[in-house]
Amino acid sequence: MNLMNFVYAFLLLLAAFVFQTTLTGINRKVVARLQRRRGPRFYQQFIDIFKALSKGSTTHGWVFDFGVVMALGGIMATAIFIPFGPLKAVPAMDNIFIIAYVLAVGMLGMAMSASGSGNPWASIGVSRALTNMLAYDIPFMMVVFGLIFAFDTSSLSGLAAIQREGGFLGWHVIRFPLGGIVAMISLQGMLGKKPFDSFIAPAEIASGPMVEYGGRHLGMLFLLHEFSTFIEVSLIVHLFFGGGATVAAFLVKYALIYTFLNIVSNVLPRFKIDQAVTFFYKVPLALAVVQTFLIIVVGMGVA
Amino acid sequence: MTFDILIVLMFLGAVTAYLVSKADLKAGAYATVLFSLGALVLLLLGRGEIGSEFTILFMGFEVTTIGWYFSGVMVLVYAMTAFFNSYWMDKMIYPGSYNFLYLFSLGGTVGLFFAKDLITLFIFWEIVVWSSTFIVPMGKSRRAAVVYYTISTIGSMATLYGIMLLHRISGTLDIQGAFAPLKNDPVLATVIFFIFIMAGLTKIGIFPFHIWLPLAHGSAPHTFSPVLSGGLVKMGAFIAYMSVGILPAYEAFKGSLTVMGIPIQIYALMILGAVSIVLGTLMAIKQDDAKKLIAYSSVANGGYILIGILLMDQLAFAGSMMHLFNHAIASAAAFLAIAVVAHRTGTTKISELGGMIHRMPLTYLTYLIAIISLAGIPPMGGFVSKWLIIQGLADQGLMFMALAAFFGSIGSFLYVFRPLAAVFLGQLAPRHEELASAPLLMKIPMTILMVLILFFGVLPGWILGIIGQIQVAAGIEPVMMSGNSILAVNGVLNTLNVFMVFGFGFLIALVIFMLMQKSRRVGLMDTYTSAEFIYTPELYHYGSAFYAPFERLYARHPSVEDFLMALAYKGHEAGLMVNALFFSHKPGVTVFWITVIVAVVTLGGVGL
Amino acid sequence: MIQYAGILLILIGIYGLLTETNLIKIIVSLNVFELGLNVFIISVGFVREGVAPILTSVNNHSGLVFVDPLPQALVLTAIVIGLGTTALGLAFARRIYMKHGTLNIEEIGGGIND
Amino acid sequence: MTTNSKDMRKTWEKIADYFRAHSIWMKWYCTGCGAIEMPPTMTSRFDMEQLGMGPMATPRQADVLLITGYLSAKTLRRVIYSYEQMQDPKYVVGFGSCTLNGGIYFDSYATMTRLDHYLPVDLYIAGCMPRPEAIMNAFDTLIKMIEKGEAKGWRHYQENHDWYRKNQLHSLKEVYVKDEFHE
Amino acid sequence: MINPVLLIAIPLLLAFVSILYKGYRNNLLVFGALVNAGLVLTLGKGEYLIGGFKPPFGINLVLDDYAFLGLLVINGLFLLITLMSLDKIGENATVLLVALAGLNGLLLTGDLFNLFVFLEITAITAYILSASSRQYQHSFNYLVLGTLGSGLYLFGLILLYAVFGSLNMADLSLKMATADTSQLVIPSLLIFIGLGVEVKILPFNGWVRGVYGNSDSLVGPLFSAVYAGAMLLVFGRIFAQVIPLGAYLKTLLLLLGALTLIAGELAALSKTRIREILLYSSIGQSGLIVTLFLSGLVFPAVMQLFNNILSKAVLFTVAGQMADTTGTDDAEALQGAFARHKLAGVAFTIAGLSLIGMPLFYGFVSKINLLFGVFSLDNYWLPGVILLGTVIEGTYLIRLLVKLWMPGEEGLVSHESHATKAPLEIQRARVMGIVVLSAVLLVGGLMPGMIQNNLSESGRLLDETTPVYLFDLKGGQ
Repeated sequence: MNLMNFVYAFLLLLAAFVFQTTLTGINRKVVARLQRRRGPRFYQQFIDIFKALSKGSTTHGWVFDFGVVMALGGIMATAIFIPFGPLKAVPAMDNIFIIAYVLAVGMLGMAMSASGSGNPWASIGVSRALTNMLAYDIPFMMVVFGLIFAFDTSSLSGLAAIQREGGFLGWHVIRFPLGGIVAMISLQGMLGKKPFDSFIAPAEIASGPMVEYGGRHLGMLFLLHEFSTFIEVSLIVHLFFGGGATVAAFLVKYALIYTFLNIVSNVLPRFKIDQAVTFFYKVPLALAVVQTFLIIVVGMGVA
Repeated sequence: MTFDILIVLMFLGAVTAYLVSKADLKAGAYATVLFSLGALVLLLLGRGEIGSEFTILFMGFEVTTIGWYFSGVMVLVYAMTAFFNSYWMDKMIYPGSYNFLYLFSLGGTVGLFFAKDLITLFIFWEIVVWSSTFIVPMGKSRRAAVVYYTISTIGSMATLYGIMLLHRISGTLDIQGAFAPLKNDPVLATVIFFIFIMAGLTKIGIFPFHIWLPLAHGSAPHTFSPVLSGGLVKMGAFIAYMSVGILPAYEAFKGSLTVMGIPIQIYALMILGAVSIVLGTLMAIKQDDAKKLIAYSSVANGGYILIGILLMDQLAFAGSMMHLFNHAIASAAAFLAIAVVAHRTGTTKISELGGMIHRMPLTYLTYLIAIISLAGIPPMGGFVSKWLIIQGLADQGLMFMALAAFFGSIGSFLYVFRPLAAVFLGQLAPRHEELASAPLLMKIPMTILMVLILFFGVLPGWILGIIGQIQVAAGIEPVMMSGNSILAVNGVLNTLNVFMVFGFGFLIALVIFMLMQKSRRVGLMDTYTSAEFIYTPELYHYGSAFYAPFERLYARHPSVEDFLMALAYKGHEAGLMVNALFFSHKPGVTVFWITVIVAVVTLGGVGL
Repeated sequence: MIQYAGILLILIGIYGLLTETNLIKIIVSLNVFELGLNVFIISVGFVREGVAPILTSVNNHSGLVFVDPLPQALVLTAIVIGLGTTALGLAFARRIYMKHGTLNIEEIGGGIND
Repeated sequence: MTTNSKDMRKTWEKIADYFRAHSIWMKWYCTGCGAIEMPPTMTSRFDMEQLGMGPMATPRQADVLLITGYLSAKTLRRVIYSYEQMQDPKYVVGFGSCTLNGGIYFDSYATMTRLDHYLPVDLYIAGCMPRPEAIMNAFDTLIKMIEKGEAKGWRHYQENHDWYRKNQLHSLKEVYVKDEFHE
Repeated sequence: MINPVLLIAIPLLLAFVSILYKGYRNNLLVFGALVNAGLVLTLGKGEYLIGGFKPPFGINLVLDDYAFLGLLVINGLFLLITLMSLDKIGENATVLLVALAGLNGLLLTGDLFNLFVFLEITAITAYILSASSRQYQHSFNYLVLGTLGSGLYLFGLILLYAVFGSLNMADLSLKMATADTSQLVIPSLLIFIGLGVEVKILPFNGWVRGVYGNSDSLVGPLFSAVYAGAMLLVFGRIFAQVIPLGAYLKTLLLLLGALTLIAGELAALSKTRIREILLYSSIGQSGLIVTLFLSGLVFPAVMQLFNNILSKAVLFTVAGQMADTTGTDDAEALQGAFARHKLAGVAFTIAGLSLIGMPLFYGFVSKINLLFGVFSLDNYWLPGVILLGTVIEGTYLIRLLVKLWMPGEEGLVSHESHATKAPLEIQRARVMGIVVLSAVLLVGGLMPGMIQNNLSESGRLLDETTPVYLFDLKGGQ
C-alpha cells in the first residue's frame, strides 16, 4: 500500500459513485416509464443527494454523527476492495469474506447511529434490517462457499477470471443455475428492494432507520446507499456473470442486472419480515444447499 | 523456575488475599489484582522456559507452548477482571472467600495447562470446578451453581473414566505416553475419544451440555461472569485439543468412515459444535438479560472453537486457537461493560435500561469494540479468527459446518446489537439521569482490553506466530504469514491493509461530514413521533422483544433443557421410590425384602 | 428330623415378623425364630447314639462317639443374648405404648415426615 | 447570517438553492379533504416526480410542509411541532382555502382560520379544493421562488419567532401540550 | 507387649464401675476412651489366645495390620466424638463404654462365633443409643431387624460349622479355599444378610432412615462413623479375607452393592432434610465400600471407608447440632446457616468435598485408588457406576453446601440478611473436633505420600494382590 493506491482508490470511488448514481437516476426513469409516467431527470439522484447535503441538520448526540461517519467510511472502504471491472485499487484484497464482513462495519455504523437517535422506529427498522440480513445472507454465503470450494480461491477477480475462460457458457450463472437464482434473490434482499423492504416501510415505521435523518446525515446515507448498491451488485457480477474483462463489459452487465432487479422489484408487493425469513429459509436456502451439495459432493459444473 | 513459582504463588496468593481481606476488604481485592497481574508478568517472563519440567508435591508439570498460550489467555482475563473486584466487595456475602477462590481457581487453571500427567491435569481441573462452583452462587442464583457443578462433573467424571481406561491400556499416566497405544486400535481410540472429550464438551458448553452457561454466566457475580465466559470455558478447548491433538485421533481413525475426509467420529462432534452455534445464536437473540445473552453467545462461539480444533488443519485450527483468545478478551470486555452498567444501575435487564451512552461513553465504546470483535467484523481480532475458520471450512468443503458458521456469524450481528441498541443507545430513563460514569479502576482494564482487541485485529502476527508453533508441535502445517498477510490456500488477508483502507474510507466520510453545515443538537425526546406529544422516555424506548417477529418463528421450540430437567426430576422420583420401597419403621418391610433375596438366591442357586 | 423342626420354627418366626402388627407379637415371632435357630444349632451337634462329651470312667476310650459340645455352648450364649434383646425389645414396646397409647405398629407412624 | 447579507446569497448558497429547488421533498399534513387531490398529482397523469418532488415519511427528511386542509386547535399543535422538527431551509405551503381563511369552516369556534399567523407560509394554493393542475402550477412557482432565494419563510420564522409564538400561545394556550393524555 | 484384650476388658470393667459410681460416669468414659486410644498405639501385632485353647479350638484375637488400622481410627474417632459431645452423653456413658468394648472386640476377634457375640453387644448398645431420640418405634424396628440379622448370621455360621467343623477365621478360610463354592452359597448369603443389616446394604437397611434421621450430634457421628466403620471393617474381614465367594453369588452381591450405591445416592438426591441426605449418602457409600470389599479390593475399600467415616463424623455432628438447637434440619429452613458459623462451615465443606472426592482432600486419593483398583480387575462397568454415583453425590452435596452457605432467593444476590434466623449454636468443643477431623482430611489429600509411608510399614495390607496407587513425587502411580 502506498500513496498511489489511495489516490487510485479515491478515483475508483468517485467513478463508482458517478456511475451508480446515474444508474439510479436512470432507473427511476425506467420505473416511471413502467408506471406510464414521465419520470424525473436522469440526474435527479445527484440533485437529491447534494440538496440533502446542503441542508441544515439536527443531531442526537455524538454516536448519531459518529455512526453515520463510520457507516459511510466502512461502506466506502468496502467499495475500495471491489474490483472495478479489471481495475483494482488495492491488490489481493478482494476476498469475498473480507468484503462480506467489512460491509458489516457500515451496516453496524448505520444501525448504531439510527438507534442512537432515540427514536423507536429507527430501532424497529434496524431490528428488521438485521433480521432481513440473517435471512438473505445465509443462502448467498452457502452458494459462495460452494464456489470457493470448487475453485480454491475466494478472490472475486480470481473467480471472475475463471468464468471468463469458458466464454459466455463459463459463467457461473449458467454452470450453477440454482446458485445463480439464489444469488439473484439474495441480491434483491441485500438491496432492500421489494419484496424485502419492510425495514424501511415509510408509511408503517416512517422509513425505519432513516426516520431521524435530515440534511447532511441524510445526504451521507444516500451516498452510503449508492455505494452499498455498487458493492452488492458488483459481487453478483463478479461471482456469477464473469466480472468484466474490460470496464465497459463490467458496467454493461452491472447496469443490466441492476435494472432487471429494479423492474422485478416494482411489480412485487412487500413481505412482512417473518415472511421474508421463512421464504429465504424455505426456497433459496434449500436451493443453495442443493447447489452446494452438487458442487462439493458430485462436482457438477466444476469441470 | 518461573512456572512453579507461578503456580505456588497463585495458591499462596489466594491465602494472602483471604488474610488481607480479613483486615481490609478493598485491600484484599487489590491483592487479587496484584497477584493476577504478577502471574501475567511471570508468564511473559517465562516464555523462554518452554519445554522445562518441574514437580510440585506429587504433581508433575511440563511447560508446553500450547499450555503457555492457554494460561496466557486465562491469566489475562483473570487479571483484567480483577480490577473490578474491589467494587463488589461490599455486595458479596463472603468477600474474603471470593478473593480466595478467585485466585485459587486462577492457580487451578494455570496448573491445569502445564500438567505433565493425566492425574495432575484432573486434579487441577477439579480444583477449578469446585472453587468456581462456590463463587457462582454468590450471585443471583443458587440453582445455577448446582447445574453448573452437575454438568461439569458429568464431564469430568467421564474424562476420569477415560484417564483410568487409558492407564489400564498403556500403563502410564504421562500425557504423551498414555495416548500412544491408541494409534493402532480404532475401536478403543473411538471409545476413549468420546469419553475423554466429555469434560471439554461440558466445559465449552456444547449442545446438549450448554444449559449451564446461561444459568451460571447469567447469574454469577458480575465480576466473575467475565472469568467464566472468557476464561474457564476455554479449559474445555484444551481438553478438546488433547482429544484430537495428543490422542492421535486422525491417525487412529484412519480406517473409519469419513465425511469430506473427516472421520465420522470427529464429524459427529463437529455436528454437535454446529448445533451449538445455531442454538446459541437463536437463544441469544431472544434473551432479555444482557448477561444471559452474552452467555448464549459463548455457547455459539464455543461451537466455532470446537469445530476449528477438531479439524486439526492449517487454517481452521489456527483460527480457532486465535478465536479462543479473541473470544476470551472480547467476551470478558463485554461482560465487564455490562458489569459497569450493573454496578451503576443495579440491573442487567435490557428492557429496563437505555441511553447509557450518555452517561458512560467509555463503557459504551468498550462494549462496542467487544461486540464488533465477537461478531467477527473487521478491524477487530474476532474477524481474523472467524475468517481463518471459514476459510478452513471452505478448504475442506464442510458445507453444513459452514452453514452453521454463517448462521452464527450473521446471527451474532443480531444479538450483539440488541444490548447495544437497548442498553447503551435509545432513550435514557429519567431515573438514570444522575448516573456517574465508570470509576477509574474499571476504566483501566476496559481500555486495555479495547486496545488489545483492536491491536490483534490489525496486527495478528504475534499471536499467529505462537499458534504456528503450537501447530508445529501438534504435527500439522503452521499457518502461513508473510508480512502482515495471512496466506491461506484459498485466500489472502492483509489485516493492516484492511485497517488502512478502512481508515481511508473513514477519513473521506469524515471530511464530507465536516465540510457540511454544523448540526443542531436536539434532545433525545425531540424525535419524529408522528407529531404526538410524548414525555415518558421509558415508554418511548424500543428495548423489549427486540426481534419479536423473528423470535415468533421459533417461539415453540423443543428444549433440551426441559428434557434434562425432566431427567433430573425422574432421578428425584426414583429416589422417592427407593425411599418408599425400602425404608419404613415397620420391620415387616425389610423382613419381606430379606425373604425375597434369600428366595431369589436360593432358587437361582438351585437353577445353577 | 429335628433340623426340620428347627427350620420350620424359623419359618414360622419369619412369617410372624412379616404379618404381625402388634409389637409384642413381633417380639414373640422373633423369639420363635431364635428358638428355631437354637434347635437347629443343637441338631447340628447331635450325633446319633453319641454320648455326652465328658470323660468318665466308662467313656474314656478313643473309639468313643460323642455329641459335639460346641453347638450347645453356642446355644447357651445365643439364648442369653436373645434374652437380652427380648428384654430390650419389650422395654421399647412399653415406651411406645406409653407414648402412643397403642401397640399396633400401623398406628404409630414413622415419626419423620411420613 | 447577518441582516445585511439577508438578501445577498453567497455563491454556494445559489448552487444549493438550485438543488433545493429541484428536489422538493414534502411532508404532507393531511388534516382535511384536500389530501384526496395528492394521489392524482403523484400518479401518471400529472407525475409530480418529473419536477423532482416526492412525499417523504418524516419531517426530518422533508423540505416542504404541505398542509392540506383546515386546522383545529388540536391539529395546529401537531403542525407546529412537525414544522419545528424540519431541517432548514424549510418551506410551508398552504393548500386550499381552509388554510387561507378557514374556508367553509370559517365561522367554526374550533378552527384556526389563518395559518400564517402561526407558521410562515411561503405559498398558498387557493381553491376549495385546488385541482392537480393548480398544485403543479403552484409548485412550479415554488421552485422558481426557491431558485431565486425568495422563499424565506423559515428565516422569517426564526427572526420573528416571538411574534409567532405569541400568536400560537394566544390561540392554543400551550403548544407542547402535556396533560394526562400526553405523558 | 500389651495384650489387646485390654482394649475390650478395660472399657467393660469401667462400664461396671460406672454403674457403681454414677457421678463419675462421664469421667470414666473419657478415661476409658483415652486409655484405649493410648493403648492402641502401643500394641504389638500378632495373635493372642484367650482361654489357653489353641486355634482352631479356642478363641483368639488377631491383631494384624487390618485390625490395627481399624482400631486406630475407630478408637481415635470414638475418643474425639465423645469429647466433642460430652454434654449429650447423659445416661449413656455406661452404654458407650460397653459399645467401645464391643467395637474393639469386633475388630480384634478371630473367631466367627465370638464375632457374633460382639456383634450383638455392639448392636444392643446401638439400640439403646438410638433410643436417645425418643423415637422408640425406630429403635424397635432396628432391634427387630438387628436381631433377625444376627440370627441369620448365626444360622449361616452354624451351617459353615456343620460343613467345615471350625469357627476360627484363619482355619475356615484355609478350609473354604479348597471347598466347592456351591456349598457356600446359602451360608455366605445368610452371613451377608446378617452383616448387611448392620452395614446398610440396600434391601436390608430399612431401619437406617428412622435411626439416622433422628440422630443427635452424639449418636449421628457415632453411628455413621464409628459403628458403620467397625461394621464395614468386619464385613471386609469376612468377605474379603475369610469367605470365598462363588461367581454366581459374587455377581449377585456385587449387583446388590452397586444397586445400594445408586439407589442410596438417588434417594439422597430427592431429600431436603440434611440428616436424611447424609444418611442416604451413607447408604450409598456403604454400597460402594461393600462392592469394593466383594471385589477383593481391600486397600482401596479401607481408604474409602476412612474417607467416608471421617467425613460423615463431621457432617453428622453439624447436622445433628443443627437439629438439636434449631429443632429442624431442613436445608431450606437453615439456608445461610454457615454465615454465622464460618469455621464449622469450612469444616463441613471440607468434609463434603472430601466425600465427593474432590482433589486436595483425602477423598480424592481414595477415589483415584479405588478406580485404579477396579480397573485393574478389568471390570469396566463398575467404575462407570461408581462415577455415576459420584456425580449424583456431588450434585446433592454441592446443593446442600450452596444452600447452607449462600442464602437468598433465586434471582436475588445472595446476602446475609436472607440467612436463617434459627437459633443455631455449635459448641466450641464440637467446632474444634470437626476442625481437627477436616484437617486430617485436608492433610491426607495434600500429602498422600505421608499416609503411604505410615502404611507401608504394615505388611499385610500392602501384600494384598490389590495394586496400590499412592502419589509419589513423580506424579502418578
